[in-house]
Amino acid sequence: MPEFRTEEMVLNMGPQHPSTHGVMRFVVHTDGEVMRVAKPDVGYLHRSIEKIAEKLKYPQFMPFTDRIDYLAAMNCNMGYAMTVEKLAGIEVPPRAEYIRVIASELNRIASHLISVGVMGLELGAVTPFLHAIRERETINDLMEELCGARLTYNYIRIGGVAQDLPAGFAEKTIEFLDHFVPAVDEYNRLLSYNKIFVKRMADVAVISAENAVDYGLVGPNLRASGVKWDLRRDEPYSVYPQFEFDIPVGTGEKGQVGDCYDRYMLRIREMVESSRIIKQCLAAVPDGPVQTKLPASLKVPEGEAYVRTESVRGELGYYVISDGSDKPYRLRIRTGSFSAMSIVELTSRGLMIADLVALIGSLDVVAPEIDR
Amino acid sequence: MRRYFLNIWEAISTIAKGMGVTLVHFTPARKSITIQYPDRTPVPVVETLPERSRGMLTFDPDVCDACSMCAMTCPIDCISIDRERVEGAKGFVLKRFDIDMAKCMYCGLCTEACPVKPKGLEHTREFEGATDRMEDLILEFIDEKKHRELVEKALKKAEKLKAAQNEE
Amino acid sequence: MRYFADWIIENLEFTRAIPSEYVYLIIMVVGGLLLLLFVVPMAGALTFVERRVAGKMQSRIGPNRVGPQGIFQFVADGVKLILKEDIIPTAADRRLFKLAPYIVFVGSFLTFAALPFSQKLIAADLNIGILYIFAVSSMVVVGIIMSGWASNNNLSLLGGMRSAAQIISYEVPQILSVLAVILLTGTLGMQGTIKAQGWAPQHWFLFHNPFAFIAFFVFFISAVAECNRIPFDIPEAESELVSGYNTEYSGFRFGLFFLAEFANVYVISAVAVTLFLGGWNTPFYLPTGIWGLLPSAVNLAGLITFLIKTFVLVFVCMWLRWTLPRLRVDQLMTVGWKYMVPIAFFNLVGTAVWMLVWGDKSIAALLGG
Amino acid sequence: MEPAAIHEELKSRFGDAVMEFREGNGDPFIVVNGSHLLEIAAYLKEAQGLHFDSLMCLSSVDYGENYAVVYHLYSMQHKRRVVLKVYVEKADPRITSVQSVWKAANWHEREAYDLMGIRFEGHPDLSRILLPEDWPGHPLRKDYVFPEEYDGIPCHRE
Repeated sequence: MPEFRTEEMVLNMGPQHPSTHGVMRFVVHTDGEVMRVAKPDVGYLHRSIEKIAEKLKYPQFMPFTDRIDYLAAMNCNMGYAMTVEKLAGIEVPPRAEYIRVIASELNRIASHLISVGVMGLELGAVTPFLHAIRERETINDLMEELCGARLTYNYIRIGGVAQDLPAGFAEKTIEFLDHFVPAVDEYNRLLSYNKIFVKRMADVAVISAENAVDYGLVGPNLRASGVKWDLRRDEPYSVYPQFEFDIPVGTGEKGQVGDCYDRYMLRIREMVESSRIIKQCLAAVPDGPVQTKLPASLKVPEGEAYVRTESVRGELGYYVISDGSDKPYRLRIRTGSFSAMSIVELTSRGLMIADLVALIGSLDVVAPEIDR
Repeated sequence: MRRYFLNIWEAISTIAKGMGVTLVHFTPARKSITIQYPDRTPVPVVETLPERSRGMLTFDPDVCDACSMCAMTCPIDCISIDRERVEGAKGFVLKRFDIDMAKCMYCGLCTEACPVKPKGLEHTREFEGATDRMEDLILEFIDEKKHRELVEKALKKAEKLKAAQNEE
Repeated sequence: MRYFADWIIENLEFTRAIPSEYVYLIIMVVGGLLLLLFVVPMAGALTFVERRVAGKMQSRIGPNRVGPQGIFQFVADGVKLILKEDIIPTAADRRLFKLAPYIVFVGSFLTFAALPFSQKLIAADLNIGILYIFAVSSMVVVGIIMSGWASNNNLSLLGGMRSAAQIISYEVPQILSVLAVILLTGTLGMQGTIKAQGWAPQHWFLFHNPFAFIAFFVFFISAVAECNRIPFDIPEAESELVSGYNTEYSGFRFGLFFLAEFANVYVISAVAVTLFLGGWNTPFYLPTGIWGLLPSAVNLAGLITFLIKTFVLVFVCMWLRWTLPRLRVDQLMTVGWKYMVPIAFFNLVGTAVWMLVWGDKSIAALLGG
Repeated sequence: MEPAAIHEELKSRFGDAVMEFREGNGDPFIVVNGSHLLEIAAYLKEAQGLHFDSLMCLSSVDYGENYAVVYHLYSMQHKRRVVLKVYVEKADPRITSVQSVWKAANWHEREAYDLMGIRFEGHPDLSRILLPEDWPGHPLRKDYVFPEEYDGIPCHRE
């Protein structure tokens, strides 16, 4: 019998592809429908934000942090502000801390809504995406009222926040949250518990806890692998210790711990937890100023600091080296999507082509955050 | 075997639930939330935006005292200011105040930096700035005529100040 | 059509001069054109309806600008598609690439010939109508593979291959569940199948016996799979294969694929209505003689009934599409071979047993004594 | 265990390979000689009571006279962090890769190579990650001159 040989097919997914979040590319080596490996190729959205930082004064860099992760601009603002505050020894007024938490948790809900909505879109269900976008629109409106922008907020300042809460903001937010939690249930009925959806997600692209830690996975992706790790609880910052909230972890409820379904469901649960935090926070906001008076030209004492916060995509670290001038000497940004993307090559082995889409969707990577 | 029928049952029941949700949306019980921008909205969208909304920048040369804080704060240098000293007047007088809206990223740092009250530089709610020529996006607030006007104003102010000082 | 031809030959004096074969030929061509005139706008309109339905389900409005409520949107889309540049990739197999969309469209268009729109309104009441429909609609897969191969694009090729696997797999349960109906009627003709069902819902084959009830769902699901629609749209799989086999197509050729898809949706709904939902039988009794209704009026009532029933099923297709995610290719095979085929077999055997025990009596007949 | 104590322990174990411990404004860090980096890294990860299982961040810095690679390590078990800093010669920036110890280092090292031009020896696939393969120079170096054009594409507006 003659030897029967098959040829490996190389499939190029991206840079323009409906399921790459932003612009990135996968070189997929397949054997029919089954992937041998998918190699991610990133960098299409590299804007050298780290280099830009070296050319700008500390407060001037704030709008650029919006663009690191445009879906969670508030969290990126906050991390940067906290780093500079730590280095310069700036106290933040309590009211500002609360407002920061409210804004970044709202932003977390908004970003998770995109993530879970896109998850449906990746698997062919268009309607859940639009339902998620519909809820997110309300948050965008709230944010616009708060800081004047819908996506790139540039709201948090070194030493506080730009403006106080607008009149009626608390009422509107609570009204939204009261409407939002039932909407999540509806969303679950529509998509999360759908048998087809569960089948597509459960037991797919399992990431073990060991690998997750080793590859530096952070945030929801790490927690979905069963590691109960949340910087808001484990390395508390801002006013988070005062609030009561649960940290959902992956339990493998429909398959194994650390599969796509766990990562997806975790985000659904986190949205509900975030709304709990916001409610507590709104009830506890103290009065007072929202910004510390800073010198006209902020000079940061020599030194270096690495500050990490729990952004939407997990640990967002800013490593700032100051040489005592008014500009950072070096600024390094460590993002969650970057490490999440690095595990794709390992996890993609042996998956089917359709699973790659589910994997990327469930990792919730945002291309500009990878490339910075 | 039990799993087999359970699978069928789960598939049917969960799909039915999901279809229930979409059907509810199909009925008039749920209204569409989109608006028909730009021509079929009850009021122009600009008017529905909140007060703080950061749209196109506007500048009031009569308020400005030419301190150029805005240009210095701008992270991307989209504000270009030329100013000159006028013989006999205090401070500077603006000669050129251009904002390149094509570069502007609507961060609002310049408006925060503006020290005069009411602010000389402010975000309007206007966001419909699309044109087909890049040059149209460079907003020039000071022309030849306005410059002369500002010079006169500065001189007048200086005179008044002088008169007040003389009176003392 | 034969009915009209006979009627013309009988009633119109001048046709007597021409040999009847020619009359039949002319009538056939005219009938085909009429069908084309029905299919193209209908499929176009369905694209519009689908977009509006989707809009409503997604809390948005959908196209509403061209014409009142946007009903001429599909005309605008059609004009746009025809006027667009026709791009053929350099590396494509030009001949196959050009041929494929026609095969796909012809495959779904030919099935309309055997669809009974009303008592007399049928292009060709073949005595093997059901067989003909399934045979002809299988041609679509040839066109899809052809387009996938000719595009010379990995994604398209994968799409074409998926489509082949899918349609072959789902043909089996589809035919098996139709066999259950054929057992009950003993005919392969479309009109015969409808005539075997009564006017009221309890006379439909859907409620004839429990097996036929399940057979309907097996048939409908398999049919949706054959149309490559969500949840079975893996050959197109926008998020993985970027529209699969039709990735490289543009303009008019893409339009043909599009039309074929919606024509197919209509066909499967019409076949399901014919086989299980009583076809053109109006759901209330229309006694011809007593009320003095003209045969043409009865025909019209039948046509309207048939269209309404069909469009309800078409709506269900859309409803499914805008609710569900899509299956993965191996899951699709699992559903096809491990669930659909055994159930269809079970139904077939069950129907046979039912007929052994109770003959062709339906549940309603049994309950009614 | 405080960073200072960790420094003591490392010092007693690796001797001269571990250099000074610097404290100041912000985070304190331990300066380590690049020649023994891999052993120190493996020790920090595996040793009882240390267990630095997560590499938070790997950064490269251009200090003018030399480059530095900074490792931010974290122990999830003990909830403590330590910062290692390795200075690299400017003339021939080379350093051992730690991707065998922490997989997370793989991409971080590629990024440091891409943007700062530090070669990580023992890295399985040291190629540019963010910039195009044929991009000239390493942009995060302080002496980097921004190119006028790249492959005929102007890099400036206007």
